[in-house]
Amino acid sequence: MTARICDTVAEAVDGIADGSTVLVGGFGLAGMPVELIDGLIEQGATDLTVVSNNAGNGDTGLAALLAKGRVRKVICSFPRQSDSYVFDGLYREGKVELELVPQGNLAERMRAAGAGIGAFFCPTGVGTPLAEGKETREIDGRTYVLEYPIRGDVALVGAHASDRMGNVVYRKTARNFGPVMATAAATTIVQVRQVVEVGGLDPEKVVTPSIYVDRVVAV
Amino acid sequence: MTARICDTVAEAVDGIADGSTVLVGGFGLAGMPVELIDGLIEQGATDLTVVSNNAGNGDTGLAALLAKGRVRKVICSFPRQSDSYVFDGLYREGKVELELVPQGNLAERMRAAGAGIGAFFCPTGVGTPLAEGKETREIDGRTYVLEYPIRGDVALVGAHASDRMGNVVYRKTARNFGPVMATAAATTIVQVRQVVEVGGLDPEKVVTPSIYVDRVVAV
Amino acid sequence: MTISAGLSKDEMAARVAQDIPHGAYVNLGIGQPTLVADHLDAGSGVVLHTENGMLNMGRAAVGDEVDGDLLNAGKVPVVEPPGAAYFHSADSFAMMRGSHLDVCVLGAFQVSAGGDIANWHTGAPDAIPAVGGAMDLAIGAKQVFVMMTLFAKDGTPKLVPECTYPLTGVGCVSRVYTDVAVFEVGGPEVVVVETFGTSYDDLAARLDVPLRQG
Amino acid sequence: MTISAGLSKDEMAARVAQDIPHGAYVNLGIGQPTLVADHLDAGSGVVLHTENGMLNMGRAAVGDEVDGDLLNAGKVPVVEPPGAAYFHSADSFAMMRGSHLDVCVLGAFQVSAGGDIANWHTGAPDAIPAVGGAMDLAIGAKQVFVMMTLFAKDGTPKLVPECTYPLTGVGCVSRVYTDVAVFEVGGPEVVVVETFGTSYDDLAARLDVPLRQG
Repeated sequence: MTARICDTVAEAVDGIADGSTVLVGGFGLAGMPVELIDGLIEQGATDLTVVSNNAGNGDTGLAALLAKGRVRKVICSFPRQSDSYVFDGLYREGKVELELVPQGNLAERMRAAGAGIGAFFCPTGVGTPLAEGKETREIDGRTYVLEYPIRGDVALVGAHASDRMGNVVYRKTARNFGPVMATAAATTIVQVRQVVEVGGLDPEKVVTPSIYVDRVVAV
Repeated sequence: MTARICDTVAEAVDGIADGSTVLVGGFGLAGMPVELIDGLIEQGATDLTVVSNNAGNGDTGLAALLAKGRVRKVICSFPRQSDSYVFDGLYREGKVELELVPQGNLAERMRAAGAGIGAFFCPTGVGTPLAEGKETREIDGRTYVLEYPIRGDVALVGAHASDRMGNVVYRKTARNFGPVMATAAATTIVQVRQVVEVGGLDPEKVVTPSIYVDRVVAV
Repeated sequence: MTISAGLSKDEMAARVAQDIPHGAYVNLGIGQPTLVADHLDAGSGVVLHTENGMLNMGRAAVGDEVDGDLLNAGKVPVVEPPGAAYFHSADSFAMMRGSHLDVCVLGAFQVSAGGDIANWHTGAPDAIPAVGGAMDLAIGAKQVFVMMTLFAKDGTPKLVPECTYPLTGVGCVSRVYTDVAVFEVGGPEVVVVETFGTSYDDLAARLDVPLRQG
Repeated sequence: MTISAGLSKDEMAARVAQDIPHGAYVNLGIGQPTLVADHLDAGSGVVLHTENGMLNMGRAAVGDEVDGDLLNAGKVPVVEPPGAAYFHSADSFAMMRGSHLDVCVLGAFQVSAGGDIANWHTGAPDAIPAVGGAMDLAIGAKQVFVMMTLFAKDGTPKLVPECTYPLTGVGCVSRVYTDVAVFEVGGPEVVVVETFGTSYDDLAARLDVPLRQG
């Protein structure tokens, strides 16, 4: 089905189940689906696993979701930031689990999920604590670690615009994780600045085709 | 180094060595680097392994390269076509080796080469003759075949336009294998319809950034 | 015993089209399955995928519409409807392999009761094999429909207990649309969903697979 | 024995910039390596990569140039020069992992004589680890340069026989640019390429790695 264009953020995030794995796009505030995260906070799903590059800043967005005790586990590459005090506190108290993943592995593992790849041999992290306990193999004289896909039940993506079918375009470095997460989740929810008519986007510029998009909301 | 803008096709294909693996873009004539193939025929390199979706049509292009006995091996998904008689004849005479690869595996194996992935578990072809002798593994209840990267010494890519740095844009379905092959070869040579000044392409539309492009020639 | 002439190719294509859900993302294999497109009207909301790198592929181009940069998987020029998107081959097959397509329709030499498909190679020693995207499609789409005549020219059934031709994919076909009947495969028995100009008993007599009336 | 004050951070950055080949594709790690950009003039032809998805990244944005959709890996707003290109994170790290970048410059806690690098985790039990793109960069670029002071604040050397901090990458660093000397690592001996306000003998006395004059 082509995407459903939702009238409200509440409609866009409706039905996210407790225990879901939620992929959250953005690098810094660029591409961060701020309104969808706020909607998720309102919506109430709990016991979540959040997959995102960071683990929240200040008191809003992911940090607010964490502060409400709704996140069981964070899978990310870079939790520690100058203002990641909410995550830091919960982590030190043992109230949130952390799986630390190199940023490129985070992206590639989600890409594998979206692309139907069962696992892949990756050179990143070989010989480091992040590869401990993982299967390794030497291929053509180089050592690789076997990495598995990361799938989402839901992806929350911040993008620039969509057409009414759900074709999505991004703007500048706000592209980052969104296109990959959109392929890796069972339900992909995209917030955009505007929804245009079908035919209103340049087909050469569409980065996330509508096949990956379930719901769109303009914020 | 950003790309070298070549004045002639001869300059663009200069130095391709005997025994090279040459990735050749295109699906049908869309994206087919016709002039670069003609240039390669002129240039003289032999004992080549050609990786392309098809194995030549009629008497021109890849078929002409094959007819001159310059190709030792073809890696492709779909050699047999209504007018693939040059390949057909050489194959039946045992004069050219064939590695038949499902089209998606062809693309993904080159993508792996470009992306530094050592090998990947792929569900395509499981239980078929094309997976015979290959390592398999069950992951989460599904069987996968281990597939290895396909690297090129040279990629010949047909595209729409480039800027003088070597950023490349494609047009419609002529995109096909070009962007993947550009990442998978030690030397990527792109033919375009026009070279524009730096700044003349929309950065959101660049599909092959200049980092992957070594030489460009307008034809 | 003969089975009377059933559906024409076009009628088969129309019958397949009838089972494609509204708004589905669909890949139509080259050859006969391409005909299915003619029976999907605009109101169907169906979005066609072509594995050479396009979603929302349009109809065949005519006259001035022909553009050498815009081909379908059969290398036929097509048009670009509003809402199209382009992508490269690795992304296109990731879309397929990652189970994002709802339906693909393939032709076949043989389909087994268990849902195996053979459609790329006759196995003849002098045949030049060509697989294209068939194996990727067979294992990639959420539902794989096969469209074929039920019997080969020599009268042997193409719906078989086990494929004798080299396989394209294992246990991946869900439905088989033929000129004389529609079957559901992949379960313990093959279910006859519908017949055209023939009876269940005629089919049971001609086929060597465990049948059940649907 | 003391080693007299050597290069400032800016001078170190300038020294690194001097070794970046004309036209190279370069990723500058967050923190001090970012300073290298200030010493690459337009004539250098160097193209900067930022792992959040851009090639030909420009300088920091000022005033009205600030655009929330255009950040570098340190989340600082930057500008878009002509010839830029954008891509998503999987493509960006594929570029890195696939050895397409000529040089990356990283900061470090420690570098070993063999070229191992530790720069993501002090190993302190209460520290919250964060790795970002460091491991991908360490193993991805064709050449990895490290830029760091040679001694920690407590006077212990950061160029060591074996790293004691958790590793970021194994055997991947080729050159180490410090305030008092430039080293080549990864071979049987560490080569002192150049010194600043110190002597080879001073270095040999302070460091516990096999040195050779370059």
